[in-house]
Amino acid sequence: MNELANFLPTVLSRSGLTVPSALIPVLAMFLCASIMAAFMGLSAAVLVWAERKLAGHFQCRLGPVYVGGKFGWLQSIADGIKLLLKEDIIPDQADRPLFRLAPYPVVIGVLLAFIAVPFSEKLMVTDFNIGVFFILAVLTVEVFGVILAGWASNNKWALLGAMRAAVQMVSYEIPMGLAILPVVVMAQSLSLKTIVAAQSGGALHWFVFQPPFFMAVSFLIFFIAGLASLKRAPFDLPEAESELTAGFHTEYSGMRFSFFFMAEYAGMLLVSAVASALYLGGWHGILPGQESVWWFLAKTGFLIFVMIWIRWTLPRLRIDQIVYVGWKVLTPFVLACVVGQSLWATLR
Amino acid sequence: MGLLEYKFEENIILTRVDWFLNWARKSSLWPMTFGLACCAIEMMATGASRFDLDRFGAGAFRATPRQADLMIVAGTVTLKMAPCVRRLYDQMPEPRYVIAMGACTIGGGPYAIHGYHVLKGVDLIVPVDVYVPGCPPRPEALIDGIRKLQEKVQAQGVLVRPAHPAQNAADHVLEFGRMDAVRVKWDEKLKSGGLTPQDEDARLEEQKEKEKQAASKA
Amino acid sequence: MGVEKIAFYILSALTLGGGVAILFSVRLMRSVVYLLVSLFGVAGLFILMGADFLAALQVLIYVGGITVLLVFGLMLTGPSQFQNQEENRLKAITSGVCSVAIAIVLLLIVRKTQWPTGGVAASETAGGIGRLLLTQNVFAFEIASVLLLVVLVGVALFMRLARSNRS
Amino acid sequence: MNSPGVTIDRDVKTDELVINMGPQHPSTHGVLRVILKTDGEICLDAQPEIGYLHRCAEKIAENLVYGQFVPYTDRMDYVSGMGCNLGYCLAVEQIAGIQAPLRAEYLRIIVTELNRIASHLLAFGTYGIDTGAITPFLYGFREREMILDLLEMLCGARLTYSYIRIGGVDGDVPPGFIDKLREFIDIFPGKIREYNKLLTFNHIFMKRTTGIGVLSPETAIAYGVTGPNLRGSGVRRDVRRDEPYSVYPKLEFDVPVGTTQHGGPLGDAWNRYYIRMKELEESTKILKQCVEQMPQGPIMAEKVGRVKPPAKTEGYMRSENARGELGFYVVSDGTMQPVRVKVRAPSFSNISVLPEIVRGQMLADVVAIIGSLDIVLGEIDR
Amino acid sequence: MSPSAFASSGKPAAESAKSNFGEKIIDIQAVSSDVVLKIQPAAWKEIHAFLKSEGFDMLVSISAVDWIKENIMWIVSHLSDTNKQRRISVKTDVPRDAARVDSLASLWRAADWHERECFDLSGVSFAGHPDLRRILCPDDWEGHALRKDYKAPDFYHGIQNNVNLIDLDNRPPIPEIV
Repeated sequence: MNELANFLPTVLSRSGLTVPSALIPVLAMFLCASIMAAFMGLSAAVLVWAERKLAGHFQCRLGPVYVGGKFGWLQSIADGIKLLLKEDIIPDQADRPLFRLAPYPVVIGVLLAFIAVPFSEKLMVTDFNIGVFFILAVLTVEVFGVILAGWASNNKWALLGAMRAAVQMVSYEIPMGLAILPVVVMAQSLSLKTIVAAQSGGALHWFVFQPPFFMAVSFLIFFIAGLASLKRAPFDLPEAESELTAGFHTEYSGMRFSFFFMAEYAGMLLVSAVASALYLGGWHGILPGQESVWWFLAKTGFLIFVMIWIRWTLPRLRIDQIVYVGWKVLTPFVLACVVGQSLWATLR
Repeated sequence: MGLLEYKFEENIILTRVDWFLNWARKSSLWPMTFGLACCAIEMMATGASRFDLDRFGAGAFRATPRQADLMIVAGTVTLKMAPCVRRLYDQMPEPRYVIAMGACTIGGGPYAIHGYHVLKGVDLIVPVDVYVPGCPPRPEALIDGIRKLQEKVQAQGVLVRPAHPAQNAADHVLEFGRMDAVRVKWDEKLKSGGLTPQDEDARLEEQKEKEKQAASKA
Repeated sequence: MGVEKIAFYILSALTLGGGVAILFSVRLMRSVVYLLVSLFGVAGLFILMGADFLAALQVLIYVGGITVLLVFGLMLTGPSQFQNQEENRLKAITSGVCSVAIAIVLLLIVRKTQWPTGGVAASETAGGIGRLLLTQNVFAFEIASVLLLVVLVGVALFMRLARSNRS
Repeated sequence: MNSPGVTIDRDVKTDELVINMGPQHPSTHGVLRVILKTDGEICLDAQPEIGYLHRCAEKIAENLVYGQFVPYTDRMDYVSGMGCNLGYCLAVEQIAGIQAPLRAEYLRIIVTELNRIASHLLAFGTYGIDTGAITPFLYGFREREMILDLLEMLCGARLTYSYIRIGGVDGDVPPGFIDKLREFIDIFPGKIREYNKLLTFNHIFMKRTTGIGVLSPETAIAYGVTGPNLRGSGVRRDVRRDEPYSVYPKLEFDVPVGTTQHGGPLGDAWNRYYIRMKELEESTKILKQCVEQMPQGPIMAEKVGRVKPPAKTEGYMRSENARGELGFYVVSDGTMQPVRVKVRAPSFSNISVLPEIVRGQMLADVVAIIGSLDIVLGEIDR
Repeated sequence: MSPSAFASSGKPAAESAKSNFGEKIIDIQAVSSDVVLKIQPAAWKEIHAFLKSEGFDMLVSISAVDWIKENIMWIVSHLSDTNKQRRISVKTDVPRDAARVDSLASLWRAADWHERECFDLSGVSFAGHPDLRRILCPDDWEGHALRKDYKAPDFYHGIQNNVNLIDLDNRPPIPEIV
């Protein structure tokens, strides 16, 4: 963002506009925000399409074909426009203000978190010195929106979905947060930029492959907990279709529903991006010296593919199993990883 | 869209916009996961690998009526089920479409004559856009029905009221006008003390009268 | 009057307004939302002071933990209890007196204390906080963690006892 | 609480929530309505409400001549219509004293067993969906389409066949049918292994389904539960073997029963599901034998004409359909129309056991248990 | 064993019942599929209890047959023995206007639903049934459909139900369903 703020005056002067210098940071902020929002919306659309195509191919069928030419690539655009055009229903018995409010925290939570994601050395909105922590904090806002949605709908299925979301979040927040610690110990920083910079020099310097492989375990735990916090299969209990019809967004239609939908896919992108920045070397290539935003996108894309793959393969867990896995499997393991990695780092 | 609907005169730009909006609507007809009987199995087969409804963008089955555009009434509707079907229809957001799949849904099918508990056609309780006959219809037939519905949606007016209402496949919208009128009438009845057997008798009389008139005309 | 000052006033208004709204809201669920607003205001104030670590902590723990637990409790206790019970007048008077007294005491403390002024430009607060917690304030830190541990063990014990009683 | 695998304590005392599941719900397999009383996630009681698909088939039977009722039997258990055709035709043949020729009997068994496989594949797929895995459903349908193709070659219909008629079958096999059938028999065992890999022995799936909805043999018999659900509880009862009809005495096959060697107790949801997977193999075996043994000859009994059983004759025919013991009770008054056709539908008894086995389970388990009972509403409500 | 052997597999049990109950068992018939015990309606429950103790542990079905000319109804139950593969059937005649026997719900849990269905469709009432209400038709349905003199209603909650009265070209307006 700061680069943008520095860059902006030259662009503006070249195009012949005069803007008071006090407004330039504000303008830069707005620009950044709109770019991020557009990016998020677009990537969500692409991901929805990709998921439908991939699911089709996993299931021996084609997926969308006819909408917009050869590969059905306009499918999610059509879906999005249709959802915008749908009637907006607010149930009679719903808590109207909360019902209206609920989708926004969900979207804002994910959107805010994108601020700290380093796409490449230059291409990031801003480098917080507590970047990782910031993302974790902001993601909790999303879950609050989900809970609010389930509550405000005044629908029993939605309420159950919201309760499940709360339970799930309480169980997975901790392993997810702790799984970051070994990385922080290694990189000596909470800033994502520094963390990625610490992994330069080829694939062997990526944190996943660091001996004694506490990092690999914590990567797995981070990924699993990330799946759970996104409410993706096999952890999709809050919206379990076969149990709760549509879970927390049962009563949402049209536009408001599309917010939840979009947030889910943007969340996938976010968790994959953070995971690849933390453990897979971010913008660093496999060989030393390769640095490009494409590497980052490729790693993120691979992780998203794994998420989709898991979703269309595995059955769903039950709520008590989810809590069990969160508290009794992931938490002890990740604690062991933290302790082990700290000892390793001090003794080395 | 309610604010903008039919508020414009026809011109070239708005017609293109209409075309585009209709294209979006027809390309993303999300059906509701709503199976009643035998036809539901064929509906599932239509969604499965071999026929793959998702090719037309209509494969995202939604479990909740709030997020669905299309209700495929697949199977016999019984009198016990009829209020539920109607409620589901009422819960769907506009624009909504109904496909009556199978003989039972269209007119009672094999159960029409002696089936005391079977609804004689789902169009007695919800307006239907496309009828797909068969017992049960083959998946190809259902796909054809969805293609027909897509044509119908494409011919709809969104911002511009179409020049020839009859062309507007929809009658969909007209259908709603009619339904609202009926609803008002029945609401009044309800408020004034509810439906009585006499009301039903009166309606029956009216019906018979109509038949007589029709017969005499003929 | 810079941007910071405007931001300060907005955030303070959010914090205080949220607090007042909690008091006067009838539905418990809405007061949780107001609480959320208030907490966000506080987090914003922290950011304004350059304590971004603390702000993130505030959001993570209070929004992610405490309010979610509150909501969870609300959901589990059934719809009949979501309305505030009608309180009797004596209770209202006593609680009013108490809160006024607390407010006076707090105000006095604020007046008496010598607050450090001037910019504390901390580039990386997380490291500093960590260092302080493990050197200067290690005793308080450990006491707090022991307290939390006792609570955890106690809850586990309670549940175990209740369970063995039933079976 | 009747499940030894999962015990859930009510730690937090909360309000009871009455939830109405269905008649439109993705996992009630049609229009079943279940009124659930839950405490948070734990189900305290579940009452099935049926009748949302009551299509008056028994009344219709009284107004039609015997042969005309065959298409309605298809629409009862619409997932395995051939089995219903067979049961009804055998019942009428029994009271009218008709004997179908041997080739027809073999053809009947072939189509019934093919249909049983198709039905179990549907059960497998929808059970996957119930537990949250969507892909098995499409895999199941992929092979189901092969069977439907075969049946379509025979009678032109994909779902409601009316292929089996009183006195025989509708038509002889078309050229190429037997080859295609052989091909199917050859590739199908491999596909079963694929299903088992994908779903049956999936760790999450087994954790989800073992130990829930445990149905003891005594309860099962008291409720009249039959078919794979009863065999999952360890009772080796199969009408095809115990009271054989048609050409089953000449065929060799196993009757798989529930097992505890995969970790769960007898009669849990996983066992019920696993019996179906085992039966896929058994049905393939039967098909193989039928193809080898099938003689040449006529496919329709001579002089069936208009069926007119003597007055006041009655017959109760039991047959093993995909869901259990299907009974047709036909009473004649000497005219061309039956005076009563009572259908004893296996799913009707199978679903009545639901309240007994869901008590104390979690909400997600209720769905898994309903799925494991594999009901068809067309047959419950008729 | 051939099918005919199954048909008579309940013979010994039927005979021992006859020797125990005497007058209460009117006849032992052999129909094409089963041995049928024809009994007095009053002995409905005790004979079933006896048969259950004989080993017939599964109640397969309960059905009623309406004979309008004779003005009687048959109530027929089919039992089977899951251990020894035997089957038997019990039948009784009751007058049409007082179709009533004792409930078997205390003997077999399966009887609960079968009897509810029999009540719903044929209008047989079962004394001592824990919860005898309609099961297939809606609760406010009138009449019992499988009676031979049943006439379906023309309207149900404002929905036309008589196919002969529905104008196919001009469908009736859509009513508000209450």
